[in-house]
Amino acid sequence: MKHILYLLLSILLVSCGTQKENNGKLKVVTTTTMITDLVENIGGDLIEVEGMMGSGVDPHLYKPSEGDMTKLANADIIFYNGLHLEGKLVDVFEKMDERGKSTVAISNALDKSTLIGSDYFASNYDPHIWFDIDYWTQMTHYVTETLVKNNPENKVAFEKNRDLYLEKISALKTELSDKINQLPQEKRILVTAHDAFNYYGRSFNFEVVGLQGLSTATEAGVKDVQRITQFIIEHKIKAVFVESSVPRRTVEALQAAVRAQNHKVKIGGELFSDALGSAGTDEGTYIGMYRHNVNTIVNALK
Amino acid sequence: MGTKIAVAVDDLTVAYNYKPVLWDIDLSIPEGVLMAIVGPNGAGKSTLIKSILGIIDPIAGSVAIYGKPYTKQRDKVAYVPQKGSVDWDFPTTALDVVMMGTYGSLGWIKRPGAKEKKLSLEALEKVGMLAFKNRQISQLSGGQQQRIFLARALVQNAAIYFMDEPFQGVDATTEIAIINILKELRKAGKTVIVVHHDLQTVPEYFDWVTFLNVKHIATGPVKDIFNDDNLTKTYGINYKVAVQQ
Amino acid sequence: MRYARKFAVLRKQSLLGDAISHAALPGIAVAFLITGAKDSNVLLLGALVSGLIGVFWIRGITTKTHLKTDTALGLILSLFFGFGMLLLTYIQKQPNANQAGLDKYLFGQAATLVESDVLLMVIVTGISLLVMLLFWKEFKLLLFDKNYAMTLGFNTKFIDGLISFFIVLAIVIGLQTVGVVLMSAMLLAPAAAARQWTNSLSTMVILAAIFGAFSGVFGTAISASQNNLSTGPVIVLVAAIFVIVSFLFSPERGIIFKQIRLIKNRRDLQLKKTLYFMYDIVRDHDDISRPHAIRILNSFQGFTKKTLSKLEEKDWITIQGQNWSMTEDGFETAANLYNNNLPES
Amino acid sequence: MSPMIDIQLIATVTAAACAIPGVFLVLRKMALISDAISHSILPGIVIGFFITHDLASPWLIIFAAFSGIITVVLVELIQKTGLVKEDTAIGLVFPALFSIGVILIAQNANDVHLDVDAVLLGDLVYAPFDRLIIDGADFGPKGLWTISVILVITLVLLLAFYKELKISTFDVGLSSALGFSPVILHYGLMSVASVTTVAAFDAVGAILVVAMMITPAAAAYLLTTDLRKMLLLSVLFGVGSAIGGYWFARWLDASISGSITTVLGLLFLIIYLLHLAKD
Repeated sequence: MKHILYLLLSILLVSCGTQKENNGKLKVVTTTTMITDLVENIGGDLIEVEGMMGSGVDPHLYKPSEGDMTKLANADIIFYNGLHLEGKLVDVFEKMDERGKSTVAISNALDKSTLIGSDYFASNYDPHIWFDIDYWTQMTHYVTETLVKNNPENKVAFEKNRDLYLEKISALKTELSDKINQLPQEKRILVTAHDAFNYYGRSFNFEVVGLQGLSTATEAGVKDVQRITQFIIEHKIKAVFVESSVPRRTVEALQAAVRAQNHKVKIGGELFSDALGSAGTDEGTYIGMYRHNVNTIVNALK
Repeated sequence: MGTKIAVAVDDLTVAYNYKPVLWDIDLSIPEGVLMAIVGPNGAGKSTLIKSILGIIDPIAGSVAIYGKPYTKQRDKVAYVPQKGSVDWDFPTTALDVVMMGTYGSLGWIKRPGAKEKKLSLEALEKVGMLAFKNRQISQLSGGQQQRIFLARALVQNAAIYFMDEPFQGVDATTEIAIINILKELRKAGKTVIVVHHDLQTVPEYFDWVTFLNVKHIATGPVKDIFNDDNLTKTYGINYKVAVQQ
Repeated sequence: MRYARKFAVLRKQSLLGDAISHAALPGIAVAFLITGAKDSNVLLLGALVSGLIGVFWIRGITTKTHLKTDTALGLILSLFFGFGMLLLTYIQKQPNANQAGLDKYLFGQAATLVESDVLLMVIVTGISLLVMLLFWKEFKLLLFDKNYAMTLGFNTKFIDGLISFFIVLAIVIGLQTVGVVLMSAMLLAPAAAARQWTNSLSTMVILAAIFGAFSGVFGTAISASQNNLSTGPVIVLVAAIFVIVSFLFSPERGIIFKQIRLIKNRRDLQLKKTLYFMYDIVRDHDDISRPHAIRILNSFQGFTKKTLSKLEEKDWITIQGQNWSMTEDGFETAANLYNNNLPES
Repeated sequence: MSPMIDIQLIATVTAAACAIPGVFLVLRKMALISDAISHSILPGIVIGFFITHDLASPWLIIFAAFSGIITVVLVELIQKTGLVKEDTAIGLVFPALFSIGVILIAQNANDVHLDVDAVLLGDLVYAPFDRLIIDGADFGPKGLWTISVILVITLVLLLAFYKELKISTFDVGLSSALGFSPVILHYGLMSVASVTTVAAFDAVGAILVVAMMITPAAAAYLLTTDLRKMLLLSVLFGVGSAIGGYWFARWLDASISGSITTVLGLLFLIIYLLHLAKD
């Protein structure tokens, strides 16, 4: 019986060798929607970009599908966020890199000492780096350099795309700064469900308060709810925000607690934290997503 | 009847939860008897056997099998547990269960071979179950299951057999078959100790009896001690009801 | 709702909560696939339906095959969840940003309970309490002896289905309000603790409800005392302490009292051994209070001066110089020493 | 070797390594222990992280395995008191351990992405990319090696102690009367099961491990009345579903773990319905 099994196995396993199609274009695989957007902007039609995660996917809890294996195996370059954003995948990429496969953590572009680190565990950083537009600029440069290194014949085109994109980004920054400047300093308080907006807060002088920690395993405590409720009342905060990837009820509970003390706070809208909006919409791009977040925040807190 | 003492129980005391189940039992069983242990429900009959076999730890006292502790004499002892103590849905056949009786003499790691299989088949034949050797054990009737257990004990080829209510839930044919085998065992010089419920059949089946009700009441030849006095001491004044049951 | 949960424990399906929390996933996924929106009521309905399918399949496996309950629970738990995961990877590929957090969406946290949750819980508790009171006798019978219930002409399928429905409803609402882990723990721990203190079903249900409520109150209070103390897990740990305390200190079944009783029994045994020995001597005489010399006891193992004075303390014997004599009380006790199991066991 | 073959090999070997202890877990009414372990490893991981400060450290997995064994020991201790039933003991232990883990994170590491998913739960898709490199030479996926070593150990133990495992599972009383300590065998089996569980979590993820332990054994249990055949059949079912599930996933472009589990589920459903029809 065992022999038949082996025979069957070997037939099954080998009969379908991978066929690698090659049209000469550089194959790039990206993890999160933000990175996909960035790489597509720079690479344009010159490279083939495949994003692993779709819109609305929490990179931390991503469940890969069979096709991802082929994507990873056939990729020439893999761009990922790093800083443990993609959970276990980050380990995999680091090991692939040791073996000479070109995997690039875009967070490597940044000076680690400027990152927001953990209070207790110094070598662990907040991975939501895309909310800092200056970081995004640095990472744009880094991605371009990497692409150029791997595909020097398209150097000129890549750099042209980069310059175009950087222009858009700096325009975005100016636009958003203007928008945010409508908010007086004392109103710049962002209350959300989990700690994803620290870089955003640092960039635009917001105080950021999250009900829950970074880990998806933790839960809030009663004291945390009370503390933040008190905080909202004291600072007369007008609105709190829901995140697309965190259950709405967490924030609704906060709202109810405030209401119980005869104060009012509204839910200011839904922010995109770990992923962009639906593909094809404005919010499906980094720029659109950022604009949406800022507009939502400013309009609600004004 | 031999003069040697097969099982000696000294000052044995066992407590489940908070209630003592056996109190201060002193008991010697001579070699070569076919003995019933009788007593009311909760008298500690099964517990006595289990603590002799080291399945239950006593809080005081000691047990000797032919003068040595049980752990040194495992090969001299066979045990037939109560039918309900195992899961009969277990995926195994009658023959396989009987073969388990040979495991003790094999020790760790060694697997049963042709010799063990032959012994087991013989035992199955003796209990009249050879035709069922490849039957899954859940497909056997209660009586047949009990015979399988008996065959398993026979395979152990021990000097002393302990049986926990072998007649419980079996049909009349099986009961007679079992008691005939037990009588054969006694003829062969083995000691057979049976937890027994049915007082009426004691004089017919057994030649030796132990009365037990938490405390040891009496042990001796059935013809000498199976009398109203001991029955009253064991079962209380209503023992006649117990006899008629 | 807590009442409904207690039945889960009695039916040897104490891990049903965990199983249902996993089995709900495909229902949530399908509900999302159909509506394309994260409306919690629709998702709840999906969870309820797939939870019910899971429970009925568990019931089918345990009654119609020889597989045991734990196997059935494990099967449903892993197979349903795995299928749910398959659906999730399918959803992941859809360009719909709404899907974010779908697999966690239904799972609440104890700290974020809101009024409407409490209201929902009260309503469901009220209904299940009402149903339980109506069918109390049937429930009890069914739990104790299903076949007997059938012979009495009760529609066991209906009662069974009713219990299952309320268990699933309670679990799904529990999931939505307090989360998986607290749910699993609260299904079990209070009942396991209550079981140690009583043998009666109704007392146990009431006691379990009290333990559950206390765990909730204490847990919330502790969690409110300090930052970053997750409410749900704290409640779980408080309930765990209830269990540990019950295991250790319950007077009937508790481990410590069992040990104490064991030691006491051992001591008692020595004492009673001596008493019984005396009784044997005294029995042959007409006058039980006739004095005997202490020295005749010396050959007896376990006899000490201390046991003698203990016996005197209990008024079982009196000592005069080098003699002892048995009292009426002592005689009585000795005579009944070994019959005491009859009425109790 | 292509990643496709790697994945199928890992899935196959894991299926076999899980099916063997799974058979005994099902027979001993301890089927839920693997699910309990999937929750109760959290405090182990958290403490491992507090010591190493590194989310990728292999120590986290070792601590996880350790808390798996603690789970088993605690469950056994509670069962031994005789105060509650087997599965209740499991249900009391894992929420408590998990809660300790959650509170530890909330108290000390709220600003770190620390959870079971990120640290321990692998996925078959990733498995071929984590390779064993010695002196620059590629010896294939690391997960394949780990789980193969476990499979070999399991097989050796099974062959050596088959009769002891059988007797102590079937008849505890006789087993101890014959001198085969049921306690030693129980802890031996449970240790193998929990180490296999944790190692397999790393390679293929939690839910697939639970499914691979229980489903093949349960399906085989409905078909055969012979322990040896039950072991063989469940290995066969596990391996078959692993390969079938892979191709199903390829066809759907879906989660491999999810689709192997689904194939296992369909297999069980068919056998269950056949069983019902037979009666």
